[in-house]
Amino acid sequence: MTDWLLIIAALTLVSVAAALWRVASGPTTVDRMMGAQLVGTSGVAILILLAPTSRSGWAALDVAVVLALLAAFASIAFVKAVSRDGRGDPEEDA
Amino acid sequence: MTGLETSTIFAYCGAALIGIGIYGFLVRRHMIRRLIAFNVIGSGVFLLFGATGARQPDLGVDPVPQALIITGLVVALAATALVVALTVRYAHLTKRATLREDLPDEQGGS
Amino acid sequence: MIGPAFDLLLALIVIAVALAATLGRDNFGAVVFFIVYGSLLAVAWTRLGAVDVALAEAAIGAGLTGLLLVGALARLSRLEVFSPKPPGAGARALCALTAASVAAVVAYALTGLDPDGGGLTETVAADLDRSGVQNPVTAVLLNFRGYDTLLESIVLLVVLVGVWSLAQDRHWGGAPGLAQHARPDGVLATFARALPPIGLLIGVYVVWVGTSEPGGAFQGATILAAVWLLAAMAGLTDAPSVTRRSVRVIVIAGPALFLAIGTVGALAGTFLALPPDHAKRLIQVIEAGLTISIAATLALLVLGFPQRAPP
Amino acid sequence: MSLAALFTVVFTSAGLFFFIAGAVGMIRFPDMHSRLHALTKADNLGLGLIVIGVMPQVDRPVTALKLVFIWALALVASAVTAQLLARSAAPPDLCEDG
Repeated sequence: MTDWLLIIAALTLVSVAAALWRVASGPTTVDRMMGAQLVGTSGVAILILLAPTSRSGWAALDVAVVLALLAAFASIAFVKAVSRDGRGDPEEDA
Repeated sequence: MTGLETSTIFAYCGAALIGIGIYGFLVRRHMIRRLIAFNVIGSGVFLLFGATGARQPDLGVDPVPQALIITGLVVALAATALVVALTVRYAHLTKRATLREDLPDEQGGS
Repeated sequence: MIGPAFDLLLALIVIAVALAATLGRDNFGAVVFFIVYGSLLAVAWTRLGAVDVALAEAAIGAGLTGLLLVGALARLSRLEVFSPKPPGAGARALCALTAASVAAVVAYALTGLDPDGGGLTETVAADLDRSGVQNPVTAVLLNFRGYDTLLESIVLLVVLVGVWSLAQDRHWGGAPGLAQHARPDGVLATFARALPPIGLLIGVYVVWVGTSEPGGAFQGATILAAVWLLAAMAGLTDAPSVTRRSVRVIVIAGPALFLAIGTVGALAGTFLALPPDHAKRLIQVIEAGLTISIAATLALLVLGFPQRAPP
Repeated sequence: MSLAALFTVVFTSAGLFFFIAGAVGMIRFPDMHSRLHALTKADNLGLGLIVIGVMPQVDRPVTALKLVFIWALALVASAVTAQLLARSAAPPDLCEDG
């Protein structure tokens, strides 16, 4: 079972790497910003798959909790910074 | 360290990251880019340090390097915040995010 | 066999992402790749079994650093800063050669390491009973090497003074950063109202389990700082003026408490030595104080120097 | 193979399928809003399936609760990101209350 979970985790990692091509090529800044959300979700998935195989046991799950909690923060900082006056939010601008 | 173990792989990965960070630090002129490169060097050192402390797989990572790395991560964040503040203030004053020494001659550098 | 294959793949992707973050042409893309890099390193630390470090890396690399750099780059591009061309091919080749030789020397040094070097793991394990906690990393941070942690908390204070010193005279006494606002019934404001209780719970949990399982004051404080910054970004709360006494007391309280307990230890024998019978209680008190101070300091550091005139 | 192991194999494979689908969408879709859709929907379904798949392997019930909690957090984070990023990139006349 450990091997199986590692294989799935490795393949998820490959799919992340492929999707990172979009972060590198853009073209828009929002396309690039998606990279943060991408590793947020996929990183959590990989950590969940690694937790049962980890030498430190299920404690690794706490890392996934932290990553999931903070996944949206960089995107929020981004949308605030690119809003009309640099400190608003996109819904006000609409 | 040789062989194909988790600790060996990440120790060499740390060595490569140090090299990449040094190259970026030397070549990049935008201060934020240089800051990122500096942080890559730092995390390469941390990874190397942590991985060499995990040479005996059954013992896990040595807690002393782990504690020092956690301290180092927080200090690196503080240093990053200081550089960001300096860069923003510098850009306010000069409209540049590049140090004067890094400017080519025709653009007013020394 | 699958384990090393996964590690090798992860290491290669980490290196590729680091290359993209340092060499990519687009500045904004570089910042995003650096956030990606932080998250992937958290996975690498988990694979190594260093969950304490993985927690710190996830909270700092994927959380606070992202907030800091995205905000900074946006501010700089708003100022329309001028960016120069990269150096010529000759200079770049020389830099590449320098960087590659440093990496090669470090890698060569690794080949000479004793493969069975155990380090201090057993030394720490032998004294763990007298440290008051079961997590060896917390034992090192707050008991065996308390000096480091005390000095680190003071370094954070010094950096805060440094950042604040950059304020213009007319802004001194104002609140740090810019006044934020958002649509009160919007997605962002709703998220920023719903998340802080959960974030507070997770932050306190990470500090609390730190005595027996991976976690601790630094990781918990980083989470708390990030969650407070979310509320500030949504305009739900605002940073207090940098001259307010309560701000000063909060950022100093943790290090002061640590120093006070250390001094009591000095009177009883050794500076910063915790008596084994009371070690657990004392570590919990120090961690609680440090968590509050570090969380406040980190949040203030990310906000930056005062940019508003005092009201 | 035990029933629990079979369950894990089936659900984690299904989860992986959606992660790959999300990555393909990220790369192939023609415009930014479709790509955002691929990222924030497919990946979350994939994560949910992986959470369900890992569930039989847990050591104690509270770990299973933690897994569900992580998924809920990731769902909320994705939903918020999708909304805000899409809004910040949308032309003003497309927003219904614009």
